[in-house]
Amino acid sequence: MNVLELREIGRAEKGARPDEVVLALSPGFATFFTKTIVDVPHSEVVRQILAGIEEQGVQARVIQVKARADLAAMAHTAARLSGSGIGIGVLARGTSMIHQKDLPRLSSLELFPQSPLMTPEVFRAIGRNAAQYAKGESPQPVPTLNDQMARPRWQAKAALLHLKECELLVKGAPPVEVEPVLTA
Amino acid sequence: MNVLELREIGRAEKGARPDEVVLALSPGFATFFTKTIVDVPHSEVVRQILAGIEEQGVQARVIQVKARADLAAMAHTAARLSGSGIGIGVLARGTSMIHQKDLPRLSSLELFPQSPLMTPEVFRAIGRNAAQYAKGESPQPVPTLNDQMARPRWQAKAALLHLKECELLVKGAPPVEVEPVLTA
Amino acid sequence: MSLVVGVDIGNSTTEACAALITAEGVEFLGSGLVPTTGIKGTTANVDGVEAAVRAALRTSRLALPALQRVFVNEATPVISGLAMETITETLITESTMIGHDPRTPGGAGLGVGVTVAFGELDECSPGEKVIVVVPVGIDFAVVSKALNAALERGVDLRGAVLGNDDAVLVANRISCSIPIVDEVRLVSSVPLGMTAAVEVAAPGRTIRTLSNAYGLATVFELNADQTRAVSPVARALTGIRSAVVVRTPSGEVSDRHIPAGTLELGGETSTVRIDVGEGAEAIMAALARVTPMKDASGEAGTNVGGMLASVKENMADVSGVDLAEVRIGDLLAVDTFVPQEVRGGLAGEVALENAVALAAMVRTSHGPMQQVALAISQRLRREGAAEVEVVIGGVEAEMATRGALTTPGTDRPLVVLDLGGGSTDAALADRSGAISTVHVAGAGDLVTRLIASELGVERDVAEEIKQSPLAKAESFFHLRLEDGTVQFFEEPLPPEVFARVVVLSTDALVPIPVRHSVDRIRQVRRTAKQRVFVVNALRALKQIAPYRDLRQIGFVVLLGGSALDFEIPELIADALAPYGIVCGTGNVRGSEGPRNAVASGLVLSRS
Amino acid sequence: MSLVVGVDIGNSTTEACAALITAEGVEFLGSGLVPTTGIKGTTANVDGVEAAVRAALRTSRLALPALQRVFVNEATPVISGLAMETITETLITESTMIGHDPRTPGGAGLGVGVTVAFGELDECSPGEKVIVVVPVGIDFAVVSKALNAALERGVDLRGAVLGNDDAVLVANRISCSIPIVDEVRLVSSVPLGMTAAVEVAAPGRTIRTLSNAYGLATVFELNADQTRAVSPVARALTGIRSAVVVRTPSGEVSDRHIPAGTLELGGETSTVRIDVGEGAEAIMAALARVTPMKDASGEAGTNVGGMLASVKENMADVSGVDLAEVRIGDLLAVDTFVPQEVRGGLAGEVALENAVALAAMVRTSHGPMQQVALAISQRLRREGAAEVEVVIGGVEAEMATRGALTTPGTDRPLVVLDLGGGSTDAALADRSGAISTVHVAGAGDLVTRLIASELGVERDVAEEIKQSPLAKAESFFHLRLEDGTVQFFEEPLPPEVFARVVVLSTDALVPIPVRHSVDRIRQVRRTAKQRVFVVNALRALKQIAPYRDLRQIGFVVLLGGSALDFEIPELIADALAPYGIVCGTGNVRGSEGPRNAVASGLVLSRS
Ligand SMILES: Nc1ncnc2c1ncn2[C@@H]1O[C@H](COP(=O)(O)OP(=O)(O)O)[C@@H](O)[C@H]1O
Ligand SMILES: Nc1ncnc2c1ncn2[C@@H]1O[C@H](COP(=O)(O)OP(=O)(O)O)[C@@H](O)[C@H]1O
Ligand SMILES: [Mg+2]
Ligand SMILES: [Mg+2]
Repeated sequence: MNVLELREIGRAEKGARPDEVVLALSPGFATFFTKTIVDVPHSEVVRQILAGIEEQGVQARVIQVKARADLAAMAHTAARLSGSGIGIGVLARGTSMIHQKDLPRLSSLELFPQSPLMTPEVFRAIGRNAAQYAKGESPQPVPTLNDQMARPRWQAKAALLHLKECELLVKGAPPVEVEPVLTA
Repeated sequence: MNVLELREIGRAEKGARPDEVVLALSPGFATFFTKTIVDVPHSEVVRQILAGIEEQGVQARVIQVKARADLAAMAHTAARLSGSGIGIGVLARGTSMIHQKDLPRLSSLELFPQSPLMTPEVFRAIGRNAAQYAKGESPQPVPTLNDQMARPRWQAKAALLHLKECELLVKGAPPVEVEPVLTA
Repeated sequence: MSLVVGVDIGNSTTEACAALITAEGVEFLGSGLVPTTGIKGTTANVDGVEAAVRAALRTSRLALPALQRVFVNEATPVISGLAMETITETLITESTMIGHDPRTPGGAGLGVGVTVAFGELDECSPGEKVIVVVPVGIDFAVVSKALNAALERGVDLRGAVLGNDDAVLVANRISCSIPIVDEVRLVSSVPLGMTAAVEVAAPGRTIRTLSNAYGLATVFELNADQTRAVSPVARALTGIRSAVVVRTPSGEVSDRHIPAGTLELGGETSTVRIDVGEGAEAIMAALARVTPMKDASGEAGTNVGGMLASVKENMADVSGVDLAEVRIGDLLAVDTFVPQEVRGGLAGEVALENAVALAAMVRTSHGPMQQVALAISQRLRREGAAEVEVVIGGVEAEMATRGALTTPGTDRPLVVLDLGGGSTDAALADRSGAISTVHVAGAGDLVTRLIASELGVERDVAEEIKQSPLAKAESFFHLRLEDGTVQFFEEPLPPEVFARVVVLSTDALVPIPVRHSVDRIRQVRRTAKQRVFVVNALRALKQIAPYRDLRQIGFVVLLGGSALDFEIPELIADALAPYGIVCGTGNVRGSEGPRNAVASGLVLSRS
Repeated sequence: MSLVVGVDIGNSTTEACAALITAEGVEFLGSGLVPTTGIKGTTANVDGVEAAVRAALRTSRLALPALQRVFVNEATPVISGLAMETITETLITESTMIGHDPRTPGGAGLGVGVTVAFGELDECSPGEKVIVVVPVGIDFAVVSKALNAALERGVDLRGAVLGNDDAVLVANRISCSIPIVDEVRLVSSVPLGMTAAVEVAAPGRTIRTLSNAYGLATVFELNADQTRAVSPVARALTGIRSAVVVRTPSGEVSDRHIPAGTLELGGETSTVRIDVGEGAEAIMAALARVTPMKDASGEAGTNVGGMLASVKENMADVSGVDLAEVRIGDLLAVDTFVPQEVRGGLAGEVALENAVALAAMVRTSHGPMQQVALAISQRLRREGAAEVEVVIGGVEAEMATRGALTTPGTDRPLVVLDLGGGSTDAALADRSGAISTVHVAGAGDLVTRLIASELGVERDVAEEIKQSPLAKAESFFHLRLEDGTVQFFEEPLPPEVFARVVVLSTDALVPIPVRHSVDRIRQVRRTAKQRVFVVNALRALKQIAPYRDLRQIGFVVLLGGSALDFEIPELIADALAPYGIVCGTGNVRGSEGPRNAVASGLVLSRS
């Protein structure tokens, strides 16, 4: 089982090269929390997303957001920093979004609102689709299962995880670029 | 004969819309100087460039650079502020350049180094070509006459004008967005 | 002075023309156009007629109570049908080749070796030339580690075939550069223990060796007979960036014609049977041999057979004519293609199989027009037109030519070409005033169907593609139109058009969910219009021209919904120009464009 | 054991094959390929031969002094020629229409009025329907002010025609919305005082009225005869976004065939004369009627006539044969088109005129081969090959088939198709070993010429386009390749590729200075290859097949420079597949690809 460490490189800057996707991780990601709401390890989440991007021949940069636990804000920040204009946001519990810099903040290219349904395969597909958007292609959106039972069964846990993540916010702290380091 | 006044609007910011070209004027433009080295009025220079851009259905923003009298730096600054990535730089004596934000600063899309050869028609064509670049088209570069006699005949005057413009530099002052106002 | 309305009940649209008839002549007041309700020529049409009449009267200051006469056309029902039959099939046996051209293969070059399962890699000896086959589900890091270990042991790894979409990931992690083909869904069926070749070309390029019969011969050391047997594999693998070929005992790929059912075409003196599988050219040639056709039928159990039968049944129902008396009036066969999954493919390979689209048409001169007229009369009287009298007008073709002749610049001899939805109709008004008509199957609906099939989209999207130009969203703030120009937007475009080709429909941008380029979609759209309307314009005109000589026709006026199309009129005019024919979209009464010809003609014939 | 080199002197390339001939057989050492120096079959070839021999020996450890024999092919000179004749011409009389489709017209809609010069606008009365005509050089602000003043006076301004590129500027400043067509260079020739119509469509759309004969009839109130006369104007104005038509007394646009000179084709028993202007199909049909052709000549003063004459003169010079004895061996005519400025156009209108490209070929069996052999011998001895003997090898076709048969998977009966630069040559080696040959005109150079003409580019750019795939620079950091994939760059691309379509040439990106899209250029490239090589493959094979039945041919091997092309082999293989022919690029000795066949054959025939 891998452990994910996010080594801070410096302040997150706007990228110049168009062949990159920026992945924004929430404040609690790989720090306070180490796995998603359904126990997918954060190391696997990042590994799969980066693999999806790499397979498409695109570069990835990872940032950690400190001041927001709002998925759309995070993903849009990633998109605005990204040289291709494409960004991904992931919350510690697993909820994810693919965003684009010109879209309104509350819109998105693809949204994955049901954290219990997020498997490693879905994270891989998110990386792949984001990279294809970065290449100016228009991939089939990742099929999202809709589990009507997911909501009530997981609602309480999701709420708790969300509250905890909000406690970790550092007001006004800018996003930092991180190097994801996996150790066995 | 029109008089050109450059009314300062505020600090020059990066544009969001892709259908714009940014025109950067040198420190002495329409301030200390009012016409080019061959007496084309600055009001006509700006009017023709803006007309060339408008005819192509593209927007224009005008900025005045305060800290540099270097054509490439000015044009590249304009390009980097422009939502389309295309910028134009014009020195008071008439020398001009069309630049693009991803090019190396000392490169350019089109360069017009012989200020004595710059007529109103050429300025119109510069506006037109810059707008076409902004639209992702690839226009025929504006044909530049090459007058071997231009250099020696005008060299002294060009040098004087350049020196004067350099005296007007305000170190560290950021470029300002201006509204070009023509009065008869 | 009397207030009259001419009403034309068409297959898709019901049009009306309101006018005041006085001693001096006709004063036109307004026109109306609504969708036809029910099948043309049945009492269900009444709702549409009422709506059209009201619409025509709207711009005048007069209302229903003032209405005195309504002239309706002899709306004889026309039932059109459309079916498609796939006539070729690609089959791969013994899983001998993989040619799905995944978008992200890995490495580059040509590798030849023996296929070995990933799990048995440990058992390979140093120096063994191996093509490793990796199942779905094994993590790319595990794969890379094992391949590196094998390489270190001295195994001569020459290529890899993966189930997952991991080729680039693995290529980036292993210590040698080998070609890797991935996304092979049924990788578990790749034959093991056999010589195989993997080839991956550089980005933007296509493979050179496995797509060449002699390349396969070189790689697998084949003699001439074996090369002949394997050459269809080479042809199946042309034009793609990567492929795998496995030398199985008798595996092959065959692109064969499949039996598509017999079509029976009955002429006056003879009957011709032809297999739909022979293609459109052969079918139309057979049709030419029996022309004028008396009837047609297809083989039971085939799409074509079912369509022809149901078209006849529909007509029997609607017109009250005995089924045995119903005859197919005309057919049009068009070659097309449809993307189909290849049988025996290991990775969801899709091939463009040949298909034949067939349009058929049944007409009858019988129709319960009296009942329809009566029903219209009752409805209008109920709605306040107390004095109204409904009169069945003259022959539709006469009315159409009369109306068409109100187009400025026209004169007899004139041919009216009505380009509708289900059929294309031609009416010739010669110098003496005599009218002759011809109706051929195949029109707007067939065009839409071809576009849908060839692009692999639903029919509603195909209808949008047919009717409006294309553009590509190059950013969220601008579209590049198909003519190369750019259109900018103040607000960002909706997310679903990102990087997509869209149709510039009247109301909205319609994203097209396919990978084709703007130019490719445009080409499909234009050739579909060409294969239906240019072919049918010539077919109909040849049948109706004096002495069958197109040069005898002076003027052709295009009417109908498909004459509103932004490309069809010019395609037809271009095709007719060599015959000295002046052809253009009609402009009924100098104001209505290609609409309202019959309705106007009905009014004019009574003035 | 002797060290030998086989040398094949081709039209464009000289190839060599070095080998050791021992009792056991032949051991191949290396190959060489250099450009041929001078015309094939003349002593000027010596430089190339020396270079090729050196190159072939380079990889072995042996050098010139060890060289014992050099086998050269009987390099009979082949002179090829290529000419193009434009056969249609568009002519506008009385400046009756303007159809240059400027990129930035202004306003939208249709405006009809009387043409009035800008300077006379003051004299217009209120209510007058006016189309104002503005000369080059008047400032847009002055124009706008004057138009607004006229509008305020009540002049009914309906449209404008401008000399400058100012339509949008003026449209943005005037108080009404009218269609404005600009960039009319010769605006001073627009007829004044006549009824005119200006039409501008919305962005991305095309005009509907002026491109419709009946639209013109409506606008200008024409009768049927006048409409017929004006219909070519409508056809000339289809597919564009804006246009102007002026109703002049007898102005018209004619797209006429122009006399293009007679071609005289001599057969064994008859001679056929045909006007080049009749097009390629007619010319090839005439050729079929006199086949086998004995000679051909063209009309003096035409491109075609001059080319045929100079090809014969060249051959007479080179081969020493009497000019009167030189005969054209074969011709290929191909329909093409070339952009030409329209005569009488007011705005530099360019029309795609029809043209015919003609390739011709002269062969002779005479050639100063002995002198060439002697010269080679002298040169090699001078350079150190003291013992060397130069022997003229067998018939080229025999050597070619011998070499081709070293391609794995081949066997007799075999046809070798040599796809070169000037001619396409076929050699059949039947079961008994007998060889027959056929040479047809038209090959790689003709393909390049068609691409150059149809795209309007120089021949060197056309050669690049022919040989490599295309891409479009979508930003300074990435290219979109013609297959839809993306290629990223670390450093920004050079400025001259900005937004341009480029060719992905081996060394660099070559920008193409035209406005066409990637798909359009790709289509021109592919159809040029189809019209030359697929046509010629079938032509040559039909002539050489036993009983002229292509099904009698089992294997076809493609050789020559054009067999290296990334599309040509698959286009030919696709065309031959219906005849059951296995066709592919050769792989001489299992390693040389389509090269070195003759050189290898020369060596093999001596072992
Ligand atoms: N604006 C348009 N552009 C292209 N095709 C059109 C347009 N409007 C209608 N059509 C086509 O016209 C056909 C119907 O023609 P219409 O004359 O109304 O039918 P009918 O004669 O069968 O009543 C349909 O195939 C439809 O797609
Ligand atoms: N890589 C290539 N791709 C496409 N065409 C090529 C390539 N290399 C050479 N050619 C073409 O081959 C032709 C010359 O063929 P070659 O066999 O060398 O000539 P010849 O037989 O006349 O000596 C030229 O038309 C050239 O454009
Ligand atoms: Mg992949
Ligand atoms: Mg313009």
